[in-house]
Amino acid sequence: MQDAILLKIVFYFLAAAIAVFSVMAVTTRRILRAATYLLFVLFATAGLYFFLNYSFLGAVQLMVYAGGVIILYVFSILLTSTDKESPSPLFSLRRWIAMIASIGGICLVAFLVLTNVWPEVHAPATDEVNMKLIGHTLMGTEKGQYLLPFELMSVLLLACMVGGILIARKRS
Amino acid sequence: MNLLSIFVVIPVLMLAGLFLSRTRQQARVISATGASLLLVAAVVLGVLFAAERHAGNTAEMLFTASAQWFPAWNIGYSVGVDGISVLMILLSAIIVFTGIFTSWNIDPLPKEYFMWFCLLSTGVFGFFISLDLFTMFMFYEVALIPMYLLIGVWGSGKKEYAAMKLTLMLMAGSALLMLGILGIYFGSGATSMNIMEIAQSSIPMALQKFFFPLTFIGFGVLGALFPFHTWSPDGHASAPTAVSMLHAGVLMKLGGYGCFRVAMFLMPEAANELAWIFLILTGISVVYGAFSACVQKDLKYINAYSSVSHCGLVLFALLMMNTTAMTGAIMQMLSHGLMTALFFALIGMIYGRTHTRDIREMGGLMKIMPFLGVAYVIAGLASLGLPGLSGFVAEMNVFVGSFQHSDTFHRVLTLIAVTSIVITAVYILRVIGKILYGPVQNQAHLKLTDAVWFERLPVVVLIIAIASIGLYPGWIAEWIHQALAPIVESLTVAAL
Amino acid sequence: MELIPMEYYLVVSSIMFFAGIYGFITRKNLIAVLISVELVLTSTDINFAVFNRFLFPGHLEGMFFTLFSIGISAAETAVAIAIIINIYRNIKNVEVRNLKKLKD
Amino acid sequence: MEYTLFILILPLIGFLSLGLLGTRLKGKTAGYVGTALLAATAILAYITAWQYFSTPGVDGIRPTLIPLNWEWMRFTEHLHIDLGILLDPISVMMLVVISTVSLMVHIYSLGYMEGEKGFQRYYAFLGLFTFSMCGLVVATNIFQMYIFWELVGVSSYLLIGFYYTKPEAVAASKKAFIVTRFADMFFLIGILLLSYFTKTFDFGLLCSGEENLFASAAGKTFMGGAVLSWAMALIFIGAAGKSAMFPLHIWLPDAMEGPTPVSALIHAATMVVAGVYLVARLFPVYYFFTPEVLHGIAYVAAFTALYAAIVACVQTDIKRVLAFSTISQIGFMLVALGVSGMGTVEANGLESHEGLGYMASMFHLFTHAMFKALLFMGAGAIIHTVHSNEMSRMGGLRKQMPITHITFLVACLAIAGIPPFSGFFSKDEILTATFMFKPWLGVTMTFIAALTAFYMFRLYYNIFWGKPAQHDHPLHEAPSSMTSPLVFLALVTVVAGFIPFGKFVSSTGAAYIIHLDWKVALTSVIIALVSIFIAWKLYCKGSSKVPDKVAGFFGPLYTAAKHRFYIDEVYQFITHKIIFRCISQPLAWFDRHVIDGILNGIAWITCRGSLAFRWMQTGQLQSYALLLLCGCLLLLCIGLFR
Repeated sequence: MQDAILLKIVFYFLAAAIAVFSVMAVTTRRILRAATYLLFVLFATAGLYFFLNYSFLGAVQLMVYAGGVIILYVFSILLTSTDKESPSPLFSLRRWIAMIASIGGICLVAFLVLTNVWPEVHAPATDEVNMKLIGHTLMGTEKGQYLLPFELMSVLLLACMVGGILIARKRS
Repeated sequence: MNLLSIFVVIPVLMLAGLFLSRTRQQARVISATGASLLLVAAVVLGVLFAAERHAGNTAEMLFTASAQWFPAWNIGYSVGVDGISVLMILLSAIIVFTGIFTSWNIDPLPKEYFMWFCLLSTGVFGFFISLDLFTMFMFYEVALIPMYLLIGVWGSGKKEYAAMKLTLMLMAGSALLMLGILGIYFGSGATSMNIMEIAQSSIPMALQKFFFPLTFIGFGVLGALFPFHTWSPDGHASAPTAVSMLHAGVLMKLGGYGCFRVAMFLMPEAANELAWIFLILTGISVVYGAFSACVQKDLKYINAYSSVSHCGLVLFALLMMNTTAMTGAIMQMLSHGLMTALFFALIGMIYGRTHTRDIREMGGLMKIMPFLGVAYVIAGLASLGLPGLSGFVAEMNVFVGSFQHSDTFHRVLTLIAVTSIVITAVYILRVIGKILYGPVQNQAHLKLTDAVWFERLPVVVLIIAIASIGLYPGWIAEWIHQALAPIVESLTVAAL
Repeated sequence: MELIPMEYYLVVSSIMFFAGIYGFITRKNLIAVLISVELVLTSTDINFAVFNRFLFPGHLEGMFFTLFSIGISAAETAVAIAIIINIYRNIKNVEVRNLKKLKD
Repeated sequence: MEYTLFILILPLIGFLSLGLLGTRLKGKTAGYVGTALLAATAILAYITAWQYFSTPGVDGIRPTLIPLNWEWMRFTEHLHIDLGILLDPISVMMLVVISTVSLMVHIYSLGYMEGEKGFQRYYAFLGLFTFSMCGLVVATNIFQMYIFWELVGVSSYLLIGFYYTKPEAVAASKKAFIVTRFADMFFLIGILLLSYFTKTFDFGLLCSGEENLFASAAGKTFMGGAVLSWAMALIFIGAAGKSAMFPLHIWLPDAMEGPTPVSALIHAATMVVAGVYLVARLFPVYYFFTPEVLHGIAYVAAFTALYAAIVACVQTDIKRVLAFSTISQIGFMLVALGVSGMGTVEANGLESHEGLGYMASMFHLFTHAMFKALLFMGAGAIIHTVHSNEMSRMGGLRKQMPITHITFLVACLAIAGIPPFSGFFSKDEILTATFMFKPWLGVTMTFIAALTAFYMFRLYYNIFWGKPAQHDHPLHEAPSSMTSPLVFLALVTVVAGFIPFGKFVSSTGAAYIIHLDWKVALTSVIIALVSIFIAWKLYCKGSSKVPDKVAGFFGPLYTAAKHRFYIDEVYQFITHKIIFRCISQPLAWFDRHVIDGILNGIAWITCRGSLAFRWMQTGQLQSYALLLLCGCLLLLCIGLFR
């Protein structure tokens, strides 16, 4: 029982962190802060994955996002030295419309989610996914196994690497 | 191959030939050969048609053929001609032929010019031979679009404005038309877009009342129906000579032809019910066009307004819905086609020499270019309805026919239309007096030359055509009577 | 896990999603826009994982989709940042409204 | 008598051959060709006349022959235009008149038009005119007549505008055509009305006096008048246009801008009497069904005759004097028709005297054609020598131009009504007929006859007597090609009065024996002599001050008459100020600015509309995203809460 309360507290903490920091990430003026808030959001997301017993996913999230992507961001922000956005007019029609639409959207989706009747699931497996299983699935060629996408991913990453270098290199 | 498809095939072959041509001379020769072939084919068609009729073939449409090309919507390429279509094809062939010669020295881009011209004639011929609503509409569009480029590129004066205005107005018309055609097709519940088959089934009155005005106005825009006529003065004034000829001579006839072949034939009940509105509009066209022509200063504007008046008479007579008046309408189409082509050809030739179309800047041209002068006088006399030339025959059929109508309203309108013969005389004689007669206005004009062979040829051909209709209208009338019989019958049945 | 209903996760992810969209529409800095896109992507990832866990517990599709998605978004970020740096090099600026200059 | 077709064909051949090949012909060849063809035509016409009149009819009534009739165009079952040839007394008489005068004009023009530019064109037009005029008189139906009526109008237009480089000639030809065209419109409407009720164009049927034919029109009225009366009145307006009746006469004086022989042929002898001929042709219809219209014609014609005679007294251009004289004389003919009745055939096979007016009118038409052509040709000879139309440039010409003088005098005596010249006989019959109808009308007509004598002799004395004007070139008699037609016509004028005209032409076709009414004849002759005497007193010496005093005495009347009572100005006002300024120009403006303006306005609105939506298409991804978001949400809402 204690456990359950604790878990609930953890969940609410993570949820609140995601909500608050994602909003802050898009509303703050300073880009560096936005990147930091994004980092928090990503951490919280990773936490959520752990919470769901997807430890592998959480780890990947932490490594790729928090370790790689955010570093990229920070570097590029520093490189472009645009820490601050240029001030926008206080009243911007677009901003208001976007805000109203977003809030409306949240409400609409929440309404949908909360009122929808989800299919009954009988045996919710709550245990951790076996690491071995993950490895086999990723490397197998059977039905429901993902070797081809995996390889495609690697090609894509290679292409990105080449592309990134090509685009970003100095023109001689 | 079906005899009628030749009329589509020849222009297409001409197009291909022109595409391959390299020099101006080649383009000219190809166009002239093609146009002559078309003319010969049209005459042959006329002779064969007459022979068939003589042999007692009384089918409504002769030389029919059909092939499905879009089965899902029952769209087919079905062709066939009756007396009226044959006459229209003859008219188009003559005008295309003369138009090619009139644009002998077109500049710049002769090859492209002739190509668009051929495309235009493909559309025109295709329209007159097709019996399928959709194919007809398709050819109609094919005839309209090249007009934009022909005016926009080879025109003169405010050509971009004119081209845009003409195309937009006619496109608006064809949008209405498209609606009308779809309405007819779905309203009739027919299983084919063939006009003759649709005519067998009747369209509910409520639908007719909605779609008849759409179709009639759609075609009416091209037929210069008041108040949708204003593309005509600007368009004609800016277009190059041969395009004005083809446009006023043939394309405006597409409007009239469509009005009775599609709108009135397929929706006779609504035609009877709503005729009065359009009668008033066309009556206005007739008088209004004539009065407006009286004060114009540009030769082409005068002729364009005169076309409004004459084409108004075509629609006017069609709406009278009796054989005589409708015969007059068809004759007026032929007659107006020929004489307005002659007018535009002559105006083009005069403009090519004097470089002005303002009647105040010309005078005494008869002395300088007697051939063109005499031809202009003949065209003028045809236009004001001199017996022995085509205009008289047409107008008298219209007036006598319309006046036989038992309704006083129709007869009073006829009387109003009759006044146009005086106003026509006023503006025609005004122009002739100003530009041809009197002392030479501009001494620089004294050095100008008279027409050369490729200018004389179209003029002579047109004059012969005008005179032969005017002198012996009997055979034409007979063809038209036969062709009109089913249409008039369905209209009379609907009136009861 | 039953003590937290699935709907709660979804609500959280939708908040994140719309925050991302809001940012995408309103932010002027290209990097900030990119950050917003990142939010949108992550929120969908969460959804995949959640649906997998709650509705199809025996399967692994959602998880793997999330996995790939993380990979792709990393790649996308790399390329995007390369482009942004390139833009910065050209116009000394990474604001959206200045991008018109690139046409010249 | 099918050969009568050649009366039409020969001049047409002349027109076509000279018109198409004309420029190739050198010198006067074209003239000789035209004249030869016309001579053949004239001979054919004489043969026709001889054959027609020598054939006795049934019971002494002259038959109506239709040797040829082709259906040319069919309108409806009953209505069709036929082209054919109808021979009856008046058409045969007209054929003779036309071919004779035309032949004389052809011969005369050989001299008069010699060396003119467009000589062959002139002869071509003459051929066209002769063809159309002959076609008009032999018309078998009213529509054929309308067709040739228009053709005549056009040939008149072409001939008046023969000197096309002269602006006055161009204006005059235009005026002539438009005014007659205006009248023709009424003619056409009249035909339409008439044919609507009778279902026929055919003269034979129309003039048969058949009651049933007009039954459908019975009782139908329009604006207080019977429809039939309207129809016949409209047809008369057409006739009035051609025959220059007031107020449609304005074109005729101006038409004198054409070559003088043309005036002689078209505007004196033949075309202008087409209106008279038309009324005569439809006389039974007028008489039996619309007598009120017939009387109206008489009054209009009488007024025109008076008006024209007064104006003729003060004109100084000799051709204008003759033109007004023509108008006046046509007035006489129409008055005679208007007051006439339909004769009845009496037991002795002769016609009763009710038909006198009809016969008199035709008789006068015949004699007038001859002496008026003669007058015009004489005037032409004078103008040819003097190079001017103005009376003041003439005077004392009797010495230089003896033949012209004598023939002119003969014609003047004839038109003044002095026996034994032809005009005396025909005019006397007309006066008798008017006295029979209404004595006051008779008195008026006698007064006009006196005016006629006065102005003709004013003309005569001014030209041939009086003080000679100075000329820088020697004056001489016209060449023989011009004088021989003069002599011929003068001879005809002398003897024509003795033709027993009534035996040939009468309202019923039966012979009519002319009796002179001595009372009327004597009065008219005496009055005419008095007028001539006054003219002699006033103008013979040439230097008399009296004319100016008389002019001063009449004051405003004189000025008004000199300006032809300002009718031209009224027309000018109507056409230019009202039709052009108040109808055409506003309409053109309306077209350019209102109708076109609406269209351009629509185009403008479309343009503005697309501009108004242009902000959406910023090219910014973010804006699109916003719109996309809004759109999706909207769709979602619609989907959910429908």
